[in-house]
Amino acid sequence: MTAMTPTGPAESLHEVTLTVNGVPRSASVPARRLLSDFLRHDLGLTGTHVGCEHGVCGACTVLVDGETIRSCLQFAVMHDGAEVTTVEGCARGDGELSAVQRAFGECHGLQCGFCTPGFVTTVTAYLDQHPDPSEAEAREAITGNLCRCTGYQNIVASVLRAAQLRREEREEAPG
Amino acid sequence: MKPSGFAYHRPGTVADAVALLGEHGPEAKVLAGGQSLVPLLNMRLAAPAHLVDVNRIDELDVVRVASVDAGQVVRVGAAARHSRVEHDPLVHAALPLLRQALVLVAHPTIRHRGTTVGSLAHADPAGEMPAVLALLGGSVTVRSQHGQREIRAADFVTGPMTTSVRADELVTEASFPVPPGRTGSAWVEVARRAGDYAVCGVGVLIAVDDDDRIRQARAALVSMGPVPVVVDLTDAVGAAPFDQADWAAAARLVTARVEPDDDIHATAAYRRQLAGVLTARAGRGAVDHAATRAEARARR
Amino acid sequence: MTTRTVGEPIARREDPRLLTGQGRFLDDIGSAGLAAAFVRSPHAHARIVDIDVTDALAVDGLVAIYTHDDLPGRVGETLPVLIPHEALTHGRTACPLAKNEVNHVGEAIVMVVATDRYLAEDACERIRVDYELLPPVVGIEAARDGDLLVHDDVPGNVSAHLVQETGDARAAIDTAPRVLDLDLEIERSASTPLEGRGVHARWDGDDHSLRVYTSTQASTSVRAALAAKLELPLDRVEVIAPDVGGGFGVKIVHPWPEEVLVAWAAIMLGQEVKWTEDRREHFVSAAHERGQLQHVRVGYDDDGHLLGLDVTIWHDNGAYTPYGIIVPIITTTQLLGPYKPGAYRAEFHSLYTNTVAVTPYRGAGRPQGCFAMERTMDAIAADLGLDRAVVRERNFIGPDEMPYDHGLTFQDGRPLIYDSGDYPATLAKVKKLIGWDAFEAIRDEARAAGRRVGIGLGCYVEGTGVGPYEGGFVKVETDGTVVVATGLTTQGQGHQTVFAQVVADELGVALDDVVVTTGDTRRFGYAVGTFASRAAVMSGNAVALAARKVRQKALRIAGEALEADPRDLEIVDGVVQVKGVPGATIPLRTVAVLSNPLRYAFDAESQRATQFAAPADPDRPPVADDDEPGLEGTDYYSPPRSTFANGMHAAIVETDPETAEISILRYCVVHDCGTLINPRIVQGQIHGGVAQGVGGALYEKLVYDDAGQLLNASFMDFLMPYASEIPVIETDHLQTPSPLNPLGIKGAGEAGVIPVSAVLASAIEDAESSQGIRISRMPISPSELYHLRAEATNEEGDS
Amino acid sequence: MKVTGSAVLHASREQVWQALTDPAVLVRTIPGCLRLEATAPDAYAMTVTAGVGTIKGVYAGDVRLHDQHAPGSFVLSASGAGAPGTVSCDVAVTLSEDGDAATQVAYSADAVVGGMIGGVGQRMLAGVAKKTAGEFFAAVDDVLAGREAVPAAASTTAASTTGRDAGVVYTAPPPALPRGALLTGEFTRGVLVGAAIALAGAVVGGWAAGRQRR
Repeated sequence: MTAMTPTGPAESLHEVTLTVNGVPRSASVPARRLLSDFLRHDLGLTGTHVGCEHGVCGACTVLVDGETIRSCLQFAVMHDGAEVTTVEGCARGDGELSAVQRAFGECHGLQCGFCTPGFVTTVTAYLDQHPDPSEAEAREAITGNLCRCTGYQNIVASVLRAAQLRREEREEAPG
Repeated sequence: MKPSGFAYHRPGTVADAVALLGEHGPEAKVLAGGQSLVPLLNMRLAAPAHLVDVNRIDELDVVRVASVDAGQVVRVGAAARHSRVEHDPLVHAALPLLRQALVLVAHPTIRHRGTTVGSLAHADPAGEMPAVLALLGGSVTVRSQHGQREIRAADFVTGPMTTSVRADELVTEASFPVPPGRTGSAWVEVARRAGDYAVCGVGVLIAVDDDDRIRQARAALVSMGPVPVVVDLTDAVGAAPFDQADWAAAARLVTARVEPDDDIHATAAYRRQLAGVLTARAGRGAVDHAATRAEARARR
Repeated sequence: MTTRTVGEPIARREDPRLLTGQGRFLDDIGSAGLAAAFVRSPHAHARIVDIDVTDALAVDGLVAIYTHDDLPGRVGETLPVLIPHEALTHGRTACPLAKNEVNHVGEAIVMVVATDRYLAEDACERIRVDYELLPPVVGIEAARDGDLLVHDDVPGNVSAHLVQETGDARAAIDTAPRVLDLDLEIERSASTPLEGRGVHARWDGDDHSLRVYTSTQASTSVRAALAAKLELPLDRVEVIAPDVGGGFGVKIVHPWPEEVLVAWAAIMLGQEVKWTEDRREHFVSAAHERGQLQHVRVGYDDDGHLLGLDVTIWHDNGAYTPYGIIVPIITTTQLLGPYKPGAYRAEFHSLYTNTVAVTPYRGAGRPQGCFAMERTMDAIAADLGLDRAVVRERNFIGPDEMPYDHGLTFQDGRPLIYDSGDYPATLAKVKKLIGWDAFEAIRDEARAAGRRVGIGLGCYVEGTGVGPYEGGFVKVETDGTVVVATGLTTQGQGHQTVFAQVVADELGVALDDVVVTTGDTRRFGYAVGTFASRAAVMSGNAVALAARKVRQKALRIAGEALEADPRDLEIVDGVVQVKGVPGATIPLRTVAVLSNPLRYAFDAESQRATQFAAPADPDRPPVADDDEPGLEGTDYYSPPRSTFANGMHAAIVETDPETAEISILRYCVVHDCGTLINPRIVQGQIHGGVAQGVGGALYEKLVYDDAGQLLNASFMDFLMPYASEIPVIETDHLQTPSPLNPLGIKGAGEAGVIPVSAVLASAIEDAESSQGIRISRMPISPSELYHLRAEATNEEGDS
Repeated sequence: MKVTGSAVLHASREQVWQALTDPAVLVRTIPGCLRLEATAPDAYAMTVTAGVGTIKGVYAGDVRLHDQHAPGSFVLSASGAGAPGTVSCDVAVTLSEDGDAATQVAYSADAVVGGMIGGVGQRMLAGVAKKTAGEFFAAVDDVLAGREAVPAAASTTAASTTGRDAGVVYTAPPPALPRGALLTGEFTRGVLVGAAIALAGAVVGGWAAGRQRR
């Protein structure tokens, strides 16, 4: 068969507005648009990756109202009005890499970089709650995200290093 | 792997939600955390014409310890996340079994979004929550346009991923009764990877007399068949002082009782072995738990 | 002298981009384009009776539906057998869209193009395919029986049969004082990178050129394959590997059906078309590896010296052989590891089954071979009551015997000659690292406490840096930037860092001035690909040679400008200077300007290069006959044969007497891959390899039922380890430089994965020694260990 | 996937045979069965709404009976396809006297579940298939025991007289609201199974319906 003209009924659209990394962003999408696809394809924030679309790999992890969720297991329309933080929003306000991002670089906590955004968001949220994890706790914190490249050892090291960098930042912070 | 289209509804009240379910019946599915439903939708194993999103029904977003004639009960609304139940200090003080089981439910990121009532209603044979409800003899409250009813745990899960909730009904709340008196509990599992559904999971709850004798002991098992298996261990462990309870006998009883299936991860024979081993381990864990709770009470 | 960076644990230069979500992976590209999805066979073996697309036509946003009958000329024809071999007498490949018959679950039958992926899948769901079911051939035994055939014209389901022999192994075994027979099995697994496959194609109708982005390990060859399939001139086709989210072998196969179809559809439709593989598609339509049955017959003396080794392999190559028989060839040659086998005979049968095609996955047949050899060493040690390390050491090739010729032919068609290595030193290091000699006491102590702990050891030699060649291009821009390009691709190995290190050192410039491009046919057209632990060896040396060319030219031009003998010049931090003469300097960027005589000046620097600016010999042409403009150079590295890295792993495990759960208490690796360019990156490669090895030993297998249905086609049931399943990995290195290449490098990419199943099988057996179990199949699960114990107990009862 | 099981029906072997061979009974007793159509002697097209919990799908199935050794045993081949996946199976069924007022029905099914559901449903398929078979026999037993009447709907009236001809269609009354579950909760692995239900249903139903055709 060769190309043919589209027919059939179009889906009804929903206007969805999210505050993504501090910036209000809107798009009209069908109800079935996954949050992961909404961020990547409708808002052009391709830092959030999709590795399995059944909630096991964690590559699509983003923060909604401060808590980690699997964006491939949510519909964008469910979160209309929510505050979303993606890996693009994990860098510091001044555009510098965050402590977590710097730690992954220092410790070689990434190789191909595909699962990395999910780890960065997960570890960022974890350290907000647990600023001083033990090595065992650091390992537990990243269990739930799959990485095929690193064997996790350097990611565990990155979590510990990030916690240290954050402590240093707090000490340096004025007042 | 993208879901089929559906009509999306976001009611603000339970009344509106059950009206929608009444209108669309089996064509509608309730969407709460989505941690089980959305994978099925993405794989197109389910394609409901309507999704009723209950996440913004405030009256369902409740977790509380309530006093009733029989004593205390932990009530969890249909919009309450696992992580909220897991971390609620009052719930943990009243019913530690909930946290003991919840920490074994997948990973924290899943628990941030997944709901306790949702995993009850999903009725996965490996799900911890239906087994916890069964172990405690709890119940769920369901509402439809025609009114409200209670479903006892024993009548709730009728098969793998199947419950006695009708398509026009919404499970609004689960009630986990707090066992009276001195109790101890433990939940142990063997899973292939941390956070995976258990190859075998066992929860044990014991009630202890003031003279440190086990008054009652019950076990609940997951992945041991299509529905949660509850076994009364009281006679098997004997009315001995709780630190001398015969958990080997309890293990033998459970091993004889369960009828697990093979799957690609484990044979039925291996599962049966685990059922016994983990029952004994959970039993001893429950005893330790009862002891530590007693000490804690003594210190206060 | 500029501070050397080679050998330093330099932080990766690609990381800031990847850490801030600025990477560009395949699905990040061209989201404005059309989306493709596929109807794939739900049956393992069936004839296609009818395809009814009527219901799909009503789908909103549908653009096109294509079946095999719609594909013209070469587009619809069978895909190439990439690596022909005389032993591959019955190579078979699929058509991009199934013609009359499907041979595995997941084979593509219909391509749908729509305005987005959701709608494309809507249309796929509405397409009805009627099948006439054919009996499936699943599992090596079924294929070996040959009663049922996968391909009617392939008798016995045998795609290839090959025997290699040195000496008369069978005679040597028959006359040996002691003989053992082992039947072994390794189950199926797969690369499963976190990013699946994907391809995006854009046709420029004005320029009549095609640009294809694809998540591949071999962009130059994809380019050639697409030009051939689409009957386009090669120079009208560009192929670019963007950031690639892991490969591990599966992405070396090409052209995939989807690569051909998406590119063709983009031309047909005159619009951008993209296909992004989803996770289920990856499990059922990409490629798998590992599955083998093995029979080992070994003859040895009372001291454990090998006298003869006779190995027969039955290799499951799945439904098709697009990548030839590389995997079983590697298994039967690399099996020998660091040992002298005495007389050696290796025979393999590569067999078709109605399952996903089998192509290399990290290790590429080596883990299976290592498993066979190391299980054999353990069996000999057990038979003789000798220490497992002692038996191995007695059979090592000595450092004084290097280079060592096995008298076999390796996967590159070259003789299997080990170039260097000090195996006794590696063994001594790993024994020390794990505390081998002190372990017996630990085991007994644990046993007294009711615990079961055991120790295991595994050795391997890995042929790396396989040819034929790679090339490098180095150019100094007039702003001082050093542009480097090589054709092979990158899937996380840090090439933008390590190749920059090599060039910075060779040229004498700062690392930050060097920019590396890989896998882009617009930048470098001649390449092979990234696989077989070859990138650092091949392209590392190629860019080094190219940089040396550029350095020579820079010194010559600078010598003229400084009126100095080039031999008296050095380059430090991007500045050419006369040794010991302060002030007599010229920056490389200026040398770059001078290297390109200009007629027109467009900035201050370029004025210095115009014909009237520079004092020039009027009798000489501005560009000499033997010269060319620009400060750049291209060179190639082509080795005579592979260079052989080696390593040894040791592990301590504990098994639960009741639940049979297996936990790794310690895991130690000693590895020798010659000169290290970047120790941090090499260590990362080892960690990742070991993790995949642990997955393959304890968690990951692909389970087919008798009907050819893959029962665990998801991350729910294909148990890729989380951090919770991977132990801390303790590493140490030797550096025995390769004599075969200028930098002395050996490959490191696959090392970590190779011996893990052998090591853990050995350790679990040791922990269970009181039970007397024998492990002959990996991976092993707690359930399987439980049943091994039961069988051992029963046998005891019987005897 | 192998599924074996048995059920005791409270009627004589002849009565059981008769009940199991009445399409009007089957269309009501096969879980989720919407429609049975005779396509040839011993062959039926069947439509079932099958699934558990969330996983509901409509499956179109074909059923064929062979190797009959009346009144004791037969083999049946069935296949079905729906959005979640495909099912095909061979089932050996034997009827044996179990006292004078009861009949033991033993079945042994070898099923292939394909498509998406085959790749992710393995954890629960066997359990669901057994459950469904059990529901079917319980429903048949209810009919035999007169606990459930079989009303003569228009289409089935025709069937009862001309049921031996191909092309006759048997339809089920509008089903009561199927058991739905509130669908949420954690998801780490495993799910699914509708296809297996279609299987168990298609299986026995097809067999008995086939018997009528002679």
